[in-house]
Amino acid sequence: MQKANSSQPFMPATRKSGARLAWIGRGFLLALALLVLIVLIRSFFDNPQLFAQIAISGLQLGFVYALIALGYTMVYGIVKLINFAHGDVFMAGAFVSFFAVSHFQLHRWPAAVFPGLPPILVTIIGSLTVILLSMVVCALMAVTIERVAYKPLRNAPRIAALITAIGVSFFLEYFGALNFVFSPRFIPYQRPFGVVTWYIYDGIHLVTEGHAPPQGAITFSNIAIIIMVVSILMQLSLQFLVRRTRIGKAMRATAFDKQAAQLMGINVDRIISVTFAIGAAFAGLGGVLYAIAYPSINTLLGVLPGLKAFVAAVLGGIGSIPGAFIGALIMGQAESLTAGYISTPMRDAIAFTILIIVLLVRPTGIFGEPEKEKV
Amino acid sequence: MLLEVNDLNVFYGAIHALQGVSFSLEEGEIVTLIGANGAGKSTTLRTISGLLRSRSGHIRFRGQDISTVAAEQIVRLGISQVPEGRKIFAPLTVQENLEMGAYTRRNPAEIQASMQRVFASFPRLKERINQLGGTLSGGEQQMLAMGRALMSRPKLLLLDEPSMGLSPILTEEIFRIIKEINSQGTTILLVEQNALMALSVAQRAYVLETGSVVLQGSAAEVRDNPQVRNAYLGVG
Amino acid sequence: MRAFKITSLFALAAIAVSACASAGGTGGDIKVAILAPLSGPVPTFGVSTRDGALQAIDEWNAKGGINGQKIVPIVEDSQCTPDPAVNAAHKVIDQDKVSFIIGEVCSKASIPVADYANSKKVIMMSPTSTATGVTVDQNGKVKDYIFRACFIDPFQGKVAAKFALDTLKAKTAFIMLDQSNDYVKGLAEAFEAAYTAAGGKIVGKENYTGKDTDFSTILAKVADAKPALVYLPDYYNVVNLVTKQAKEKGITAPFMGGDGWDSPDLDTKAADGGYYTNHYSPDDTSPTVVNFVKAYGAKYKDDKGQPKTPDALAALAYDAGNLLFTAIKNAGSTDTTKVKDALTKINYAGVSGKITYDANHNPVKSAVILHVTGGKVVFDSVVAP
Amino acid sequence: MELDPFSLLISIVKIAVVMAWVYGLLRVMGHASKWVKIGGVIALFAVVQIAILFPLNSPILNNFDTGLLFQACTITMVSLGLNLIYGFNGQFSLGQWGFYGIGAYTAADITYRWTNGDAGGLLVAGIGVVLIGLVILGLNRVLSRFRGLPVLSAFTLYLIGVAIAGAVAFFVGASLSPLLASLFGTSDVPGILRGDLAVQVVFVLSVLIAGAFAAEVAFLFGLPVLTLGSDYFGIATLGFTIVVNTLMVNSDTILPFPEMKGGRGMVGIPQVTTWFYAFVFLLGVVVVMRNVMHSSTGRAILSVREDETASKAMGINIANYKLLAFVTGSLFAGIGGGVYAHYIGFLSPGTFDFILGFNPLIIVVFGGLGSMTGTIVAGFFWMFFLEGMLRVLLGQLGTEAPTWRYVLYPITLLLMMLVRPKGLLGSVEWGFLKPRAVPRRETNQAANGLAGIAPVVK
Amino acid sequence: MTQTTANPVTTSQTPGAAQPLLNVRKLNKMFGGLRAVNDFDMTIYPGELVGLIGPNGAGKTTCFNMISGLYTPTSGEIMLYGQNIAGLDPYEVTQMGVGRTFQNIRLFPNLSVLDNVRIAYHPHAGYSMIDAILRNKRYAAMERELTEKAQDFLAIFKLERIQDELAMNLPYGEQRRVEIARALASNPRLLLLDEPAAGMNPAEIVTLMELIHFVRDRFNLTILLIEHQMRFVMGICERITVMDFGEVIARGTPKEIQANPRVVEAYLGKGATHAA
Repeated sequence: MQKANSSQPFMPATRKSGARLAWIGRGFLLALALLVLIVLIRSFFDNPQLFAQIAISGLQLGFVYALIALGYTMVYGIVKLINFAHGDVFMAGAFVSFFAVSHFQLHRWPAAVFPGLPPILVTIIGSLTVILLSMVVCALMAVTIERVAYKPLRNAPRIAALITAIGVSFFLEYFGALNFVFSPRFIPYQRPFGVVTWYIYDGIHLVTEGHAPPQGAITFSNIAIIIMVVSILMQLSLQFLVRRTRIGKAMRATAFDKQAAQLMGINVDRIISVTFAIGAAFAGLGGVLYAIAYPSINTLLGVLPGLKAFVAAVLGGIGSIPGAFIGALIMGQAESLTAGYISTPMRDAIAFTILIIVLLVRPTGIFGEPEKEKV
Repeated sequence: MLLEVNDLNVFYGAIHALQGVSFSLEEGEIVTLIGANGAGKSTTLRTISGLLRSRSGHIRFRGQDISTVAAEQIVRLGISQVPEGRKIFAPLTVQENLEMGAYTRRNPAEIQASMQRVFASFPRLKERINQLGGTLSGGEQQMLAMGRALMSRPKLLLLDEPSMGLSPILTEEIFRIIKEINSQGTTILLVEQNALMALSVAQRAYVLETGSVVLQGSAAEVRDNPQVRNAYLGVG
Repeated sequence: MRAFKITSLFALAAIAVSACASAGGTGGDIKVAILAPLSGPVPTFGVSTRDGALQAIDEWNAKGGINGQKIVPIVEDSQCTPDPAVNAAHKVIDQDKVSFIIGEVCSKASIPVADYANSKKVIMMSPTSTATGVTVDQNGKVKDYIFRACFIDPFQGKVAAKFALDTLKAKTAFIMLDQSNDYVKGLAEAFEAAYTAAGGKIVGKENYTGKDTDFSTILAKVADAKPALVYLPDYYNVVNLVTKQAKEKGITAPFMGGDGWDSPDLDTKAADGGYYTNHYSPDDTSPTVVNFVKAYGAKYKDDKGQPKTPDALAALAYDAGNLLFTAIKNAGSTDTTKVKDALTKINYAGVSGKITYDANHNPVKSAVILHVTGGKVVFDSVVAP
Repeated sequence: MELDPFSLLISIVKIAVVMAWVYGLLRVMGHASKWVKIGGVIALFAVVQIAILFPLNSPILNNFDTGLLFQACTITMVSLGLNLIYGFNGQFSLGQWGFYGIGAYTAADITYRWTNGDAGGLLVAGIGVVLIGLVILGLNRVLSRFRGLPVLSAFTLYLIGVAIAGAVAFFVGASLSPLLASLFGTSDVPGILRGDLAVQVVFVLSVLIAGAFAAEVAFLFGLPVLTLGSDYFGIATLGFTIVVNTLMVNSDTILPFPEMKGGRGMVGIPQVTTWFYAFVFLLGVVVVMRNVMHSSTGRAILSVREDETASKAMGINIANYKLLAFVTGSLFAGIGGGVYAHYIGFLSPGTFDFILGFNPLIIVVFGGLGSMTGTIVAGFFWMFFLEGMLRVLLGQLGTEAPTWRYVLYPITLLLMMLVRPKGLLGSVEWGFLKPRAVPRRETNQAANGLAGIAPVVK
Repeated sequence: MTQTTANPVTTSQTPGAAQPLLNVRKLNKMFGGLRAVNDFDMTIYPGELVGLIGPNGAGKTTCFNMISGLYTPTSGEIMLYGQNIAGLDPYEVTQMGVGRTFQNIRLFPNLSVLDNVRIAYHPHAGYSMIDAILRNKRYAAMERELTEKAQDFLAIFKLERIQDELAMNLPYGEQRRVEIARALASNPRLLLLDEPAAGMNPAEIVTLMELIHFVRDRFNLTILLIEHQMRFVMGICERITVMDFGEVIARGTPKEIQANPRVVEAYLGKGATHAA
């Protein structure tokens, strides 16, 4: 047998240490960050009122993304699946509330049942009913999707479930667009409650139609406040659920190690279904609020917010609930500020560039656990 | 007969991992399975606890065939497994880990009582009750894994390599606790690399080799078998 | 496994049959393809276009067809995207051997389809593709077999600018545009040119993309610039969102747009006070329009079972069909060279006005200005070319 | 209207014939004799060509079918590239569509300018691609002298180098191009450079340049991003596709390419591709990919997918091989894009939307990860099923039916994945693509000498 | 770009002289706050067969990972032929002549046995990707040579009959042998074997011992191995280092180690003393 051992081994001694050159990369990133900072500071001093206005709209967008991102991050945390159909569940939430409001007047039911009820209570109870209905329908839908399209593939390669997720997404979009389902139209959305806007200028005043707020006023609306409050509440209650309740702990246990969870007597399938249901309920809630804020709906409505929310979840560190939340707020601001100071058509590009740069600095997102290599 | 395994055949894809394994446990016993890596010891435990499905053969637990019962149901029937590598839920605290062990039980007062019993056996766990499972040392993790398994009040405890990665002193400690648990009425099926240690606590032993039982007998008989001494007790 | 696969294929076909089978006669003589974006980003345009064209076909067939020949429609999904649209064109031209196409709707899909149809001497009548490049190639040469039923962007933009300055007396305007959309960009450019030439001042211009839903940033800038008029020549879905958000922000300047506003789904409350230029008004009392609106409503119902009001897309598709069929009738033949000559000489009174063709195969016809007020769209005035 | 059973049959037969043709192609290419190989390929090509040019009023293969063949060839090229990246090297990429778009726009711009009498596009792009390539190779040599160089620093240095090379190329190309102007003639009196042959040559060059350019972009992008873990890499590459798409939409405003007309779409690209070119380029891609995969380099690429740690321990620089697979896969995508751009003479950013970018992924998974045959078969099947069969059949079912196309398509996808989660062909290869079997050595020693196991105790 | 060219740099050292082949000095590794390896020292001379033993979690595999470049040491030096290889990339370490196997077998599961071994030859393949694309003479010749070499190794390990099987379909013992064959094919001077006898029965272990002796002599190898099977370690190793809790607690010949009370207590256990 011929022997190759005679050849001299490769000697890397001539190679210098490249660690000293780390400043080049860091400097590059720093320069980028500085540039962004300068632009932002300049814009702020240029017109602080406009800056605040833009930041508020970014906040509103960010909180909607947060609601969707929570579902993405939960599902990913537990089954490691990028659930591309999540955005379409979000769309379904908007449509369910649309039908409830426009066709069945569900938001008016307290007035019909209890005629004496004060209008404000009617609105609150009615709207809550609509929202709850959307959440329940979305949850059921997500559980069905999970059973039909994902569960049979749990032991198959991960990519198979990803492809079915894409399939489910297409199906929901185009099945929904059939004439006897939702129809392909852009449908003006009838809100269960009216939107009221205020402006801040020497105190807080109501905006009345036909009267422009004075120059330099900052406007905000009740829907923005509702979105922010609901989003924070949901985030907190999810934290409570996951941290404190039996099922939440079981979810964390299942996410960490399915087999060990089974050994504890945890029905992993049920936990996964519950996770899908909760995530979808949040998406449904997000869908209703989104439709109220941006009241024109069609069956492709979920594609972009779904994608952005997913990016937000990745940015924050997928699998992490606070991460999804923070990531969503960053995405909202990035989009809004790009639209305000660079160019609206570039906002997707900027949002994704930010994502890529963040990932290069923190490869598993802001709150992500570093990946461990087992040898 | 608490557990009866009869002609068990298990496959990993094309690999015939268990080739007609049969053995049994009486109530109150400690029985050990010994054998080399890949002989099928862990596979046997995983099949009993329902993580793997057998292609043929029976597993009877208190007379009931459990070979097709789902893993989470088997826990409810009274079989609890301490998996190889401990499989602690790293992001959960010690207390939460123990609560997960009692997932099949509903009564908070009883769970609390069980937890106190576990703390009595493993005082170290009580000290670290709010620490994350992943931050415990190897020995503490093993204790947590055992405590967690006990939280479901099992009739039968399956222990997979409890001494793995532990110092001799800790190993001795763990084995002392194994005996103690057993003396409180829990039957134990022990898989252990440290054959000497295992044979010192067990009443009976089975030797597995490439997926089949090649020797069985009382612990003393097995320990004195020259071939076993040669192969597994190393120093001989 | 293999058997299962084949079975499932057949099962799919069976689903398709049971779900979609609709009665209808075969064996007609003139095949006409309708290329419409039934899926993709703007499926609603596809549906309106298809329905409008089918309406025309049904009416002709009810009258006994053209010169005794029945018209058989072949509907294809073009997805408002070039490749599928070209695939659809290949299919109808080469497989189904049609000589006449009604469609495509989106300019970016119409341009490559037009190139192909022209090379095959197939007459293509686009109802709503407003980009100049549809009927004229990039060297300025007219594509002989390509026609359209709508007026083109420069005309509409001019009309809007004139109306804004002369009637509304709005001296400052803010333009919002989807710069990825040929139609919107074309209108905005035409408006800007005519408006500044006539002495108006553009105080701001902001881009967005058709996928956007959140316009608050741009509207913040609008509020900051305080224009007398906001020109928003986009489709109704965007208009709904923008005007609603603008109202909520207390923006008082009226919005103005183009025929894209025209839709039963336009949120008249949000767009209240706005104006738009259009091809026709369903409120028009001329018998052609009344008959069309009535017949269309009888045939198509919305999701509440109410008669649908045809939007401009449906009206133009209807006109496109009628233009084509009249030309075939005038030519007395389905030979496309004869039909194309007949089309250039046509003088047809359609729902969207009297139509004749100029040298570039663009219709010469009047525009209407509609006013959104009190929850209704009201006919304001007609602007002749 | 009702479904015509005859045309259902025709559609199925058509798919079957195409599949058989692909199978035959791979078989003859795999034949041992060189003459059978070349003759067979030419014969199979000729069969199609005759069917297209059949001297009857209605050819067997009409433009609709050849269009499908063409698109099947281009999508297969792109998918093969993705299979190299994902199926063979294990890097889950959604960026393939972006490179496809880069290739398409690059090639289109070159030929567009050329046919409009401007050689600048070809010169700048050509010189640029070569210079950037040289800079990358040169810097690679220099930087490999440093060990443990942080990837971001390397990236920054490459970026600077590439920017300089690009600027030089622009300067040189733009100043050389007027020299050729007289050879173009005017649009009325075309000179020799406007001749058909010249345009064909420029087209082929433009496709190669487009591929190389896509590969160079892939190098720059992949260098830092390939260090990310699997799903994070997937998302970053999805981001790449979206950034590229956004740039296309803004090509006339933010980028200085008014002729691309942003979101409105680029018109007037010379329509010089026929299915012949698509077929030839596909053959080239298949041959190159097969030759790479059946070599030591290919095995190194595979080992990265199988087990990165073990691969490192076998002396394989896995960062390099990830980059190699990514760059090569993107090269294929760029070539596919370049060919595609000259088909309908029109490019629009809508074609390169990220949603459509799932198509190659679907094809690759559908065919079977790590199977070149699977990708080719799935690519042709996908095109002839979705754009061919479904379109034809639904078209017959009435005016409402075409809306069902995108409802039936995902259902098919779902069923297929549920039935065959590992794809149509798993990792099976046919004919030409099958690795040549290594003759087994027979020894006269007792088989499994080491494994002669006697149980310890009985 | 494709691969770092394996420039053979001539060195003045001649293996076999008093110069140690591997000299590890004050090697430390921290994981988070945990000290996995503490001031590990070891010297191996060319041609030696050295064992590294200790309880699970003692830090043996961590040392292997540092020597083979998979982990970067927190501090310390790993001198191979007088060159510090600490912190080099694993592929460079391998190309310098350190081959290894893994505790929990890491074959390339979906590839054939032959391909598993051929991959190890990749750094010495002798042809480039361009040659492969062009399918030129160089490719043909080198590929044939490489395949033959791989088959030679398979023959040594009696694996030639299963060269076309996928690695994942092999039984445990064969997987072990393929892994060793693959490590040898990477052309090492120093071979690191991480529990090579794990999962083998006594009869197989005897054969393995013979085989390891054989390959050491045949290929002029120096071998460092981790093993739990005492019979194996004691029977084959010339010197043994014992680790516990990240530290070296004993060194010496097998006899010395067996007699060392600290080793017996820490590793073999009290059970061992009264059993033996």
